[in-house]
Amino acid sequence: MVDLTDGRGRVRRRAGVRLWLSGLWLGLLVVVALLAPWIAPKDPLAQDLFLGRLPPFWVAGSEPGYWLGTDSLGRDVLSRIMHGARIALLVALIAGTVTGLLGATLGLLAGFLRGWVDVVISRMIDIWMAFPPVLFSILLIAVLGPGLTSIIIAIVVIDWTRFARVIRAEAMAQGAMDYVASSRVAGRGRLGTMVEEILPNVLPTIVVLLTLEMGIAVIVEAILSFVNLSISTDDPTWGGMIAEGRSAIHQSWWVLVFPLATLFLTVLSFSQLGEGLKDRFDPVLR
Amino acid sequence: MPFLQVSNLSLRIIGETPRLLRSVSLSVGAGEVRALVGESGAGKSMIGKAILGILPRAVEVVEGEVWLDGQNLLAMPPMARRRIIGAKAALIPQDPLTALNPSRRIGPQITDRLVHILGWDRARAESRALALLEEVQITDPARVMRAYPHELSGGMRQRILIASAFAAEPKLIVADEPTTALDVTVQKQILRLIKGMQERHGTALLFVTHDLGVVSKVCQSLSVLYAGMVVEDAPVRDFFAAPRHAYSRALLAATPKYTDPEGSLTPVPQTVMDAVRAEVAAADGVWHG
Amino acid sequence: MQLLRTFLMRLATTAVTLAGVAIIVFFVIRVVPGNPIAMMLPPGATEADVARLTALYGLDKSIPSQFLIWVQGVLGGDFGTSITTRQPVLDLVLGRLPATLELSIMALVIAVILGGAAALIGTRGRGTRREGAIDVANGMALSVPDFLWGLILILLFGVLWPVFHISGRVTPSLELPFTTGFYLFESLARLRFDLWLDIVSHMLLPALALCIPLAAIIGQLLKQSLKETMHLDYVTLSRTKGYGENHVILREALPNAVLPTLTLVGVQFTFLIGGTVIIERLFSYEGLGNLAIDAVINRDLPLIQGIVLLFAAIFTGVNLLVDLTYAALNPRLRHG
Amino acid sequence: MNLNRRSMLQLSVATAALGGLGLPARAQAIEELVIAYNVTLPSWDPTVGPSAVNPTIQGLYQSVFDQFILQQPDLSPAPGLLTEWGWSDDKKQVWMTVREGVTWHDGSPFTAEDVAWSLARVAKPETGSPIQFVWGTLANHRVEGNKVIADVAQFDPTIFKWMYFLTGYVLPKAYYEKVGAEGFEAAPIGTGPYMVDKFERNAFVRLKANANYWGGKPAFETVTIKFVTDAAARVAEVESGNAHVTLEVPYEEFDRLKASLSGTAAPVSDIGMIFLNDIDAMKDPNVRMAAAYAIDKQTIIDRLLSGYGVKIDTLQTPEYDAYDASITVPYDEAKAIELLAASGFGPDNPVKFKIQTTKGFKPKDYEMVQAIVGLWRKVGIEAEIEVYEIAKHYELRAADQLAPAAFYNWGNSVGDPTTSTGFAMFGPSPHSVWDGEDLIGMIGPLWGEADEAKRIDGWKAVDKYIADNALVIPLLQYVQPILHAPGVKVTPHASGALLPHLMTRA
Repeated sequence: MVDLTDGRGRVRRRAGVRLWLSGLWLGLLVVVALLAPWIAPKDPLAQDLFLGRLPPFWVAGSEPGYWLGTDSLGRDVLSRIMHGARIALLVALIAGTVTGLLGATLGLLAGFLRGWVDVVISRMIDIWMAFPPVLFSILLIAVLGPGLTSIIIAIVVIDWTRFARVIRAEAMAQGAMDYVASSRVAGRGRLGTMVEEILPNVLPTIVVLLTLEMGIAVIVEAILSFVNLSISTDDPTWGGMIAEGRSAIHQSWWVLVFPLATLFLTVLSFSQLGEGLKDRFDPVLR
Repeated sequence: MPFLQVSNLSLRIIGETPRLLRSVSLSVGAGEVRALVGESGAGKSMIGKAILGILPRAVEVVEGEVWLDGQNLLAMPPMARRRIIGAKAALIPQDPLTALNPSRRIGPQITDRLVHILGWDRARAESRALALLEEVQITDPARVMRAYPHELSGGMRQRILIASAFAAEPKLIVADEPTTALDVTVQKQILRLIKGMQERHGTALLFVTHDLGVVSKVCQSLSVLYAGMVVEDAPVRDFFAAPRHAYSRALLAATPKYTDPEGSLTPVPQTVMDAVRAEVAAADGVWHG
Repeated sequence: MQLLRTFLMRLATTAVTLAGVAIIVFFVIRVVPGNPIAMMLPPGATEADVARLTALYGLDKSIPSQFLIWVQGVLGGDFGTSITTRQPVLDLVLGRLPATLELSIMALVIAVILGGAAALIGTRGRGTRREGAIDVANGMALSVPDFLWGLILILLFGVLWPVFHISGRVTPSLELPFTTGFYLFESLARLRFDLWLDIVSHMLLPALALCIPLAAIIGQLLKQSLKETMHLDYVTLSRTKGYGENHVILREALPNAVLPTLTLVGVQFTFLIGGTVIIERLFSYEGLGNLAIDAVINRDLPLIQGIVLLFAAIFTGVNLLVDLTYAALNPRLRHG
Repeated sequence: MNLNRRSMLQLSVATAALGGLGLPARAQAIEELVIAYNVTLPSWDPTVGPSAVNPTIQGLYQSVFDQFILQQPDLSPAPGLLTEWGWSDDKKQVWMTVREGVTWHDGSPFTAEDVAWSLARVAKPETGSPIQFVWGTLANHRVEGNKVIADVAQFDPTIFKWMYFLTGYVLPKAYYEKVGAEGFEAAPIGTGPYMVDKFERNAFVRLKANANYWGGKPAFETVTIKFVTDAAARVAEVESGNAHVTLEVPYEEFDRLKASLSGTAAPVSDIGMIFLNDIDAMKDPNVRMAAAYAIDKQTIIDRLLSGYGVKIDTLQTPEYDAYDASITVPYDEAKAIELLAASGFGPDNPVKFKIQTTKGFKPKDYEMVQAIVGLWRKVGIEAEIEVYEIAKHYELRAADQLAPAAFYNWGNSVGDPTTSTGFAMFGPSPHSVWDGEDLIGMIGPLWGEADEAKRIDGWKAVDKYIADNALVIPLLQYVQPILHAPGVKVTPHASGALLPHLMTRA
């Protein structure tokens, strides 16, 4: 039977383009991050107070070699963005993965085992959801002290509910299916059933959430940088650059605009990748 | 010209070659009850939809005309077409369970058209609705007017939909398999109700169905649709006496006698199907089967 | 009856949630390094001065007994005294609450308008390029959080084309006749449209930044459920009644499509309120969020506790409200 | 379609009207002065709580309240509510003569009772004054005619300097006792040049001129001070004409706008410095001295602060009593490398330690530290930056747990060496992280030194010793940028307080 409801073919084609574009950008970012020490035109830490606030190459007053200009300390914006990608991706990868592992595990346990485990975990999710997340993260960083590890811990502590909520619901739905019952009838233990029957079925959801979470992690780092709580060495971070750029926006817009654009594209890409994957895994969803 | 005249109507899914309807023509005169018969998927619902201007978005009219009360609907701007259809025609839908808006009370769903399209005042519309509900044999119509659809049974809802279709005294009603979704016991009552209403109000009726038994009871003439084409157009009496087209004959043979509702189904023989297919392919040039 | 029981159950879980929040925040912030007392010591103070002030603020007692004292106070409506401002926490927090509520509500209203419009336009033009454009816009809006939108809006309307205020809540030189903290509403109620415009031009950018993701969610969800609804028989039937497509969408499809959107919007609205923390900072908007960040920076423990608890109360309250609205709007639940 | 276009047009007109609203005409004579202030006012009581010791807020307090003694824009004291003051010859008593004919904002007369009560109030520990340790050195305050006499419980040579420093305000005895602390907070009155007309917490305070001010009625009848904590927003306020005066804007913005507006940039009594904690690498004098020599203060000031700053080599600024221009620590990269080499360090084998800094607390604090770390890297010092908030700095400093190097700023608007070098470097003080016994020995006797000249010379010697051994790294004296509309004349106050009553129409 022909589906007459709407032009679905078109939607799916667009999802493909989306997947491609975001994948391309993230791939580029990974390559840049990996090769940053070799391909960055300058040392991201090298300062030259006499070359401060150089504009990007097409603006009068620029210096050759400093493609996107320099910040107030005379550091090369392009090189800092490139090296910043390393920290951004590192935070995204580690924080995303750990958050995913913790959240998905708790969600699976709650959704499949039910009973008191579910009650405890669900209540915890409720409590967590009642915290304003930005305030919570700022509080946590205040407790832990600034730094990469603290940011990752804060993201994990705050965002595990994102996974737990969804996976719990999915695990519950899967647990009600016949194949799970038959697996149990076949004599497999509860945990065994969970890992071998439920997990593979919720895995696509986990992957999608993971992608989205990575985008969130990048943003959280930027927000914490903005309230002066992020990584505090002079290592380049996008959030730190944005915070500096925001305060000198009238003198050197490029210090804000380029990292902001990079951050924007990266967050957009992670999210579009997640949405695209969701379509791929589950075409009925759309 | 008859009240409704469909001429050479061809439909297709946008972007695809095979047609859903191929040069379909049929007419319904004032007060006439015409059946539109065919297997599911033959495109008979599409005709009803095309007449009422509710084709799915993915379907387009390739050619043809639909004349209602002397006006060519397809040549009109959409809004004007809707107004005319709203004032002169109505639909009795197939599934009473989904055809009422679950979040609105029954009363307004009947009076809507009277108030908004015909410009009646609310009190008059409501008394009209009460009268209609009584006419379709609903007890305690005042309570039903205030009820939500989920509080009522399927049969009740179909009665309401019938009442609603007759509300604005349309000249034509398209009944799209109005009994298919109902219990067998209720089916007969509803059929009787529609027939009675049609006779009292003198409305023309296009009765879309796959059930020849129903046709013989209710209709005066019929059009048989197969693979998007009208293969036979005849008065009911003539059709049952001597169906002309091979498909019609097969269809009639496959239909349990209306006198014998429990009768077994005889499938349409394969050879007949092949013959029909060849005929259709010749007409269209290409057969995508 | 059913409704009442559900309501009471929800009330009980809400209480448990709030208690959990209270416990967590109390103990977490007492691990925070940084001493509010040390901050108020001028040059020349001695250890004895530190001890004296610490005792004055009750910070010399053990943490559990501090907690008991605090809980007793909270139950009696006393949230303690802010260390930095020496004002009762409750006064401070309630003083700022209207600003944040107004901002959130304005953002919600804009989100409903923008998202609703996007959904309606997308539904009207479904399958066409217009729907595609709306999908792309929604996707972008949804992918990027309020913080980045805020920065972009500042860049656009604060620097490139400076038409709106990018800081504060109202131009302070204006004479404010207000008796409540709800400037936006009160200026309307008093028919002071000059003030209202000024307030709106301060609030517009932060509200916009806050509402963009929510507007996208509303747009997407509502469009999806509208499109699903548009295929339903009763909608098709209503088309034959002679109405225009707009009427069909608004009157027949919308009421039924709104319900599934509503539950999600409730949760998303709490996210929006949570987003005020950083957005208020970004736009120097003097609401709860800004107060909260200052409180953390100054280690104003009683104030942090009060604010977090209030936020938690708002979040759970909104969710409760949404559930009740859902029940009230859904005729099946109402009578079932 | 037509309809849509028209409604779109209307919408954009409305939007334009909305946007245009906030821009009052700039050219008109200023009726009501609007100041965009960089901090909010948490509390109206200028004598207790953390806001009492926040230097930036003093400008607000001094508009409404008077200090015991007036401090002039160059930091020197002048007769204020007290017209004369001094010690008895045996230094066992202090005496103060109270100005007559002054009234409080509510019209009641100001008397010596108010002064005695104000002094006694903050001397009591239970009041919660953070400066109780100073005010507590006076006891038995009593009134004799228009004089106030108090006994000296413990001699403090700076006691009268505190009377124009933090918490040195006179409050109305009768009124305060009548309305209590909360009532005072709600409706504060003082003897100052302005009266509180309307106070919207965290938003603004509107002041009305005090026509009966003893120092003469201020030029502007109404002054609105709005609290705008965000620097960029303050710039926007004054640029758009929404505010007439603002302060503490980024120096680049100051330079950009001082052409179209007017600008004043004068040094204030606030310095940037790096605390050195005598732990780890900092025990090595070579490392400390190399760290000091490797910093090119002038270039940092020129490039990062657009030249707005005054290089200093001791904790005294030129305005302070114990300033000694002969003590210098020049920028000398070669010498730094040489000193480090003597301890076995170099660019390939750098000495490593941590440096803490605030970020965004003072102008370019974080950037300056980044620049310093860059300069250090060149000579063989690998410093890791850790950002902390000011609250954490205080705690760490009080607990003597600062990192080996920690950037901080130090305000001292009385200009006395005890409140700069004294508290910052004297081991037993909770503010000092330098615990060297030799320094304790040098500073100890100076606390109670009654001979003023000898006392100042003693402090100069201390500063010389500190500079020679690099026990702390003084960096610069801040310059306070004030932007204002051309129609206003602003007199900067070296304490950093922005005082509306010193503003006049140009």
